[in-house]
Amino acid sequence: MDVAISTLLSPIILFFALGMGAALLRSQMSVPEAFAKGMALYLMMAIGLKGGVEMSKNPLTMDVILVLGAGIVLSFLIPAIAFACLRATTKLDRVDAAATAAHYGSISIVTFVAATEAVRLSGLDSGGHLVAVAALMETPAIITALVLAARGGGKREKPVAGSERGELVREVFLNASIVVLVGALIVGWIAGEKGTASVQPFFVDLFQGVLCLFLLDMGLSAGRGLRQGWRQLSPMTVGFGLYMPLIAAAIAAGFAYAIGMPAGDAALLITLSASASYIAVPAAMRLALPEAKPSIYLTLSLGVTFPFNVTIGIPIYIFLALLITGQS
Amino acid sequence: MDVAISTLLSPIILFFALGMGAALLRSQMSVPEAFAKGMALYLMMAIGLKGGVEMSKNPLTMDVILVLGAGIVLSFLIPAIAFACLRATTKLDRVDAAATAAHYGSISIVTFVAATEAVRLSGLDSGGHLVAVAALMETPAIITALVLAARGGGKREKPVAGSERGELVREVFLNASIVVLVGALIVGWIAGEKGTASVQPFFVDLFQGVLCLFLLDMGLSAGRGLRQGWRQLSPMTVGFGLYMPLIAAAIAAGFAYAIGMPAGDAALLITLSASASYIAVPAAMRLALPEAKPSIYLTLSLGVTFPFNVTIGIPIYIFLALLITGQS
Amino acid sequence: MDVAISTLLSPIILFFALGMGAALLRSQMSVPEAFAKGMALYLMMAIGLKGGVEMSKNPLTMDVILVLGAGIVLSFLIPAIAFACLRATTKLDRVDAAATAAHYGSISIVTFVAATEAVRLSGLDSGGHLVAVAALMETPAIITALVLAARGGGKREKPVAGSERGELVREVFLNASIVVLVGALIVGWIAGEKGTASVQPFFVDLFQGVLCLFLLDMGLSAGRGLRQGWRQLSPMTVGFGLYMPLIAAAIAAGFAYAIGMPAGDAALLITLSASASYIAVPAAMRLALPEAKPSIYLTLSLGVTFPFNVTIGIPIYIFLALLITGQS
Amino acid sequence: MTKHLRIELIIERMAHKRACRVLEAAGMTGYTVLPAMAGYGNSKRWSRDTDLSASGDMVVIISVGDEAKVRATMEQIGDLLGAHIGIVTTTEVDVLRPGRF
Amino acid sequence: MTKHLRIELIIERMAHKRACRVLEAAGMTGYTVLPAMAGYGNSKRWSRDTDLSASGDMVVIISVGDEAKVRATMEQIGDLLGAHIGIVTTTEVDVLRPGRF
Amino acid sequence: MTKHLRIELIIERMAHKRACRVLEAAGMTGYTVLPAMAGYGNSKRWSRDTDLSASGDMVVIISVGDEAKVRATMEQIGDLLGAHIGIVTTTEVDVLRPGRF
Ligand SMILES: Nc1ncnc2c1ncn2[C@@H]1O[C@H](COP(=O)(O)O)[C@@H](O)[C@H]1O
Ligand SMILES: Nc1ncnc2c1ncn2[C@@H]1O[C@H](COP(=O)(O)O)[C@@H](O)[C@H]1O
Ligand SMILES: Nc1ncnc2c1ncn2[C@@H]1O[C@H](COP(=O)(O)O)[C@@H](O)[C@H]1O
Ligand code: NA
Ligand code: NA
Ligand code: NA
Repeated sequence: MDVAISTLLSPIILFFALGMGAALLRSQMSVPEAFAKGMALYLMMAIGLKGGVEMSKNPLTMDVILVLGAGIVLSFLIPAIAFACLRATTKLDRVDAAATAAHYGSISIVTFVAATEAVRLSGLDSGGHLVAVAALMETPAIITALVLAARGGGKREKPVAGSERGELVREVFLNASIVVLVGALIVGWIAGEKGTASVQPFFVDLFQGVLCLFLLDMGLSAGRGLRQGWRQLSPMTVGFGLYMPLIAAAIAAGFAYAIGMPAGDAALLITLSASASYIAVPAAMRLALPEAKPSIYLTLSLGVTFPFNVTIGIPIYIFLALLITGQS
Repeated sequence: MDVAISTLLSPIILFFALGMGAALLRSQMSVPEAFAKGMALYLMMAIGLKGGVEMSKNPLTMDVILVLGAGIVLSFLIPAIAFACLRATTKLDRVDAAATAAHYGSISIVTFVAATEAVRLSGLDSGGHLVAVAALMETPAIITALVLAARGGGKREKPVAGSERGELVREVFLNASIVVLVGALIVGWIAGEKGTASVQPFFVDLFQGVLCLFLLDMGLSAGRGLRQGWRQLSPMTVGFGLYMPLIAAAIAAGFAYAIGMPAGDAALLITLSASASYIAVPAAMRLALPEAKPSIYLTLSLGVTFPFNVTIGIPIYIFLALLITGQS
Repeated sequence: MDVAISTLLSPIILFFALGMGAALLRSQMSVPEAFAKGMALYLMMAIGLKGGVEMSKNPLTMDVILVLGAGIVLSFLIPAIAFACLRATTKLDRVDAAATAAHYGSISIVTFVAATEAVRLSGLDSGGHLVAVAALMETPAIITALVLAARGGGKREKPVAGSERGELVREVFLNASIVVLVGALIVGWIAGEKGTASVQPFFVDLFQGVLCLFLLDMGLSAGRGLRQGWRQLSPMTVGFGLYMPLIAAAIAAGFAYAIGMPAGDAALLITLSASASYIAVPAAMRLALPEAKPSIYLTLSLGVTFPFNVTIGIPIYIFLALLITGQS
Repeated sequence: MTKHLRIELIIERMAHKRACRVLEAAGMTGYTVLPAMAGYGNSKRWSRDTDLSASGDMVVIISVGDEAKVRATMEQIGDLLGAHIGIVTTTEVDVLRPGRF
Repeated sequence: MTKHLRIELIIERMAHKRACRVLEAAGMTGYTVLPAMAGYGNSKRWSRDTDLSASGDMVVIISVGDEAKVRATMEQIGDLLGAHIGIVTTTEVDVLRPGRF
Repeated sequence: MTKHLRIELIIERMAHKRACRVLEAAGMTGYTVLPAMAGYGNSKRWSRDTDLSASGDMVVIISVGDEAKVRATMEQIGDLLGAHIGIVTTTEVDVLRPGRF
């Protein structure tokens, strides 16, 4: 409870609320795109580096590999469940449902960061390899979604004009967030605590502050998306944006229990599963499933699920993690 | 005197001079717009947060509310005086005079920051609520200017094609600087010193350095504006850019004396009154008074008044504040 | 040896390798141009300030002036040698050879920074005036190149339509990097250690971290340049990109020996001579020698010589400096 | 066959939303706004990186439609350009899938 | 004298490389891509600074060529626009140094 | 009625000030410069986010004027394009308030 409140009143969440409020009041303010992208890059480098340094302190154990595997399986699996839910409860067609499902199988790195912070505040520890899990969970969901979309006979006979072999792979598996997360993780691993000491003031000390500025922008994006897109969302679709994270969290909790993860790590795996992508996957969907409607999947993931997760969701996921590890 | 010199030789002013010099020598260097806007956002968040944290330390007193009120009255009042001066001493037509007057009623946040620093160096204290005063003083001047412009029969019969009810209000009262200043102030107020400790390295430690980079860009803008626009300014108009801050300062000093403000706060209120806007108001004028000429009001405010204030003005305003509080 | 390895495994070089790898794998990631330019500005301000503060600690001696002179002579001289090598060993025509030669006479500020760090790690000292040398060495090479290109009768009868007297001078001698380097040097000199204390967290503490992000971008640029441009480079041209730095280094070592420079300073002068420009000179060449092919000079300087210098070159240059000062 | 025209409207950045509303109100089915980086007119120059307030910036709005709709729209744009700085041209163009406009 | 046409293709930013490949494959000798900052169509608006994923952004691709080549290219662009959002126009233009295209 | 033409000049970013001076000297009353983000020609590609020196970037300059002035201007642009990379087209357009040009 305490964690929930101190999370809600942290500058990060307050700035997100500020951005969202400004957008809903139709303020014209905006964060320049180039600046926001630069901050996103910074945040991913910082997360990767930190994870890598953590990992360099301990040898790679079987436990770690199990968790990496669990992440991949979850990212493949969750979209199938999301797809089934969407088809059963909403009127979205096959392609829209598949595209939306892909977002929920993938992850939100900002939600992950917020959860890391909340986990720390709860007095729990978490391992650096969860960053690697985050990177691994970004893309398998896209493959599941493509298969689901194609099964309905919707498979294109010939590829879109101008598309190129390997184009989607490059776009999806070599997108900025994966390259930077994994790359920085490796850099941190190689350089270790001593080697990265000189960059600590930039990548560690500033992290929380940059996150505030970034979340102000995310609030603006979420608020504007919601204001423009909510008409396209039926109540059932909005409902999906709220219960799907909980379903994904429950499944992930099962995995975490099965592997016997410590509470902090479990909370993060659960959060990753419950979070939905709003940067990498929407971009990939424009190439892979151009017929799907961005106004649906983006509004849902950024306007509904993201705010839900960073406010109410994370405390629930931590609670879940404590439950399965018998600490609550 | 000492303050004046250490102000003039601070890196901030030196970088401003560097930018101005480069522009006057016609160097092609420039700070990318997106980067400059990002820095502006950062500066306003940092100022707002700091003010909010300061305010969270003391209860809201009647004194504070009086100062807020004085700020609003000054912002309404000063443009009327500026307008009268312009009409009496220059050949500017009604619309140009009104638009220019609006700039002098509003404020420059960078001048405010420079003054805060100088006040601190003078060994004086200032309250966080002056940030709120700054935010409140941004816009009333625009209303006065619109009334002044309209009185001359220049009132448009029907609104400009495509304009929308509430458009100006959104643009003016919900512009980025007000939303971010007030928003960050509230965040700082709620989160308090303890809650904002984690963002201190970003928002406090870096502040002076970012300000240097920003002032380099302002120097470039001011220098280029001056080089391109000075031909459009008559000597009497340039004169206005130099004496108007002093008139506004004198009036504000009267208010500060009447309310009985402490010296540090008085110096800041005087500086706010003497400063002129060069971001928010020029943009608002393109919507509200499109017939007015940007080359006049922008050159005057950014090219003449801003450099005057940050070099010679601020020491005078501090001196004034000491005078009315009987400390000099 | 030790220095070589700890240089190669520093986060800076690792992030450069990451960027280069991502580009060669054809990842779509990119650093927004405005953000990269902002970082470049920051880096040059930081370097200039640091150099200025260092210089403010000691009086300007004859030794310093000798080094400044040596830098200028080297920048005039090296392009002539580079031109002769290119004409003798490659099939580049006069204009392409002259344009390429200009790049090798000028300098790379990032290579300079990397060398400063390596020098420090080797336990050597270096003076702040080397920053001034760097600034002075940026442009003389361009003049040599123009003379070389013109001698072949290739001189244009009349200037390019729309060109303006002084245009090239403004573009070349007042380009951003010179203005900011020299300007910040002067600011640092005037303000001194005490005056710049308040900006230290921004300009000193963050430096290494920002450099990482910047080098990630340089790796992307170098990798993409190489991937797209290598077909235009004959093996002999690539060879030039590898041996020319060594020739320039040898000449500079001679100068350093003649003047009797201390080892740290000598290492930096050698590095500056061996480095090649990839920002200021390519831009200047589009104006001064528009017929020259960017795909040759840019690929060579950024894709071949820069990676060579920051990995293998710098340790060699430090070794050379130790050799001529009798310390190795 | 219906003729199609492309409107190209160069207008102040600050006023571009007004222009967009005019286009929407006049029934144009779509438009695209491009940022400009510099310009010249009435012997004054502006450049994007020069002015923090961006109050002198211009944008270019492209809108394609059938002749009747474009003609109707142009009248209303005339109103807008009475108050704001800008210039507008129309060009005859061929379109793919004419039914869409 | 050969007639020359300018293609102006407004298309999703994410798909612009596909469009570029189509233009190259069809034999156009060059093209230039301009970023757009906002737009409207099918009663939806987008704006560049609004969406972190940039998945709704559009670009404008300009390509000039002789009539025969442009006509051939337009057919293949039709294929692309079957899958992606976009509109395309062609305009008759005069060029300097026609031999170059 | 005077005919009006729109010049669209695609030229190297580094040389755009030269082009602007040519336009001003030739008497064009205004122009607007748009940044490009990518392009292709002579089997080489460039992209804005790829090259720190921006030495390969292009811009598009739009300038509208009456026929006589544009014809005169085009000759001088020919000179410029002898030295710099670029292509230029002219299109017949209708303008609002023709007197202004
Ligand atoms: N003839 C023209 N062709 C293209 N753009 C123009 C033209 N005239 C004006 N502009 C643009 O409109 C802006 C304002 O023009 P003006 O009102 O003449 O100062 C200029 O800075 C240009 O960006
Ligand atoms: N008639 C048009 N003229 C110019 N741009 C258009 C037009 N129609 C659509 N667009 C652009 O294409 C995007 C997608 O259009 P739509 O598929 O109609 O939603 C819009 O947001 C505009 O940027
Ligand atoms: N036919 C064309 N249509 C549009 N843009 C072109 C064309 N040809 C060249 N360009 C532009 O001009 C640049 C240089 O062309 P080039 O000199 O052919 O390499 C290209 O990268 C494009 O941006
Ligand atoms: Na997920
Ligand atoms: Na004021
Ligand atoms: Na060199």
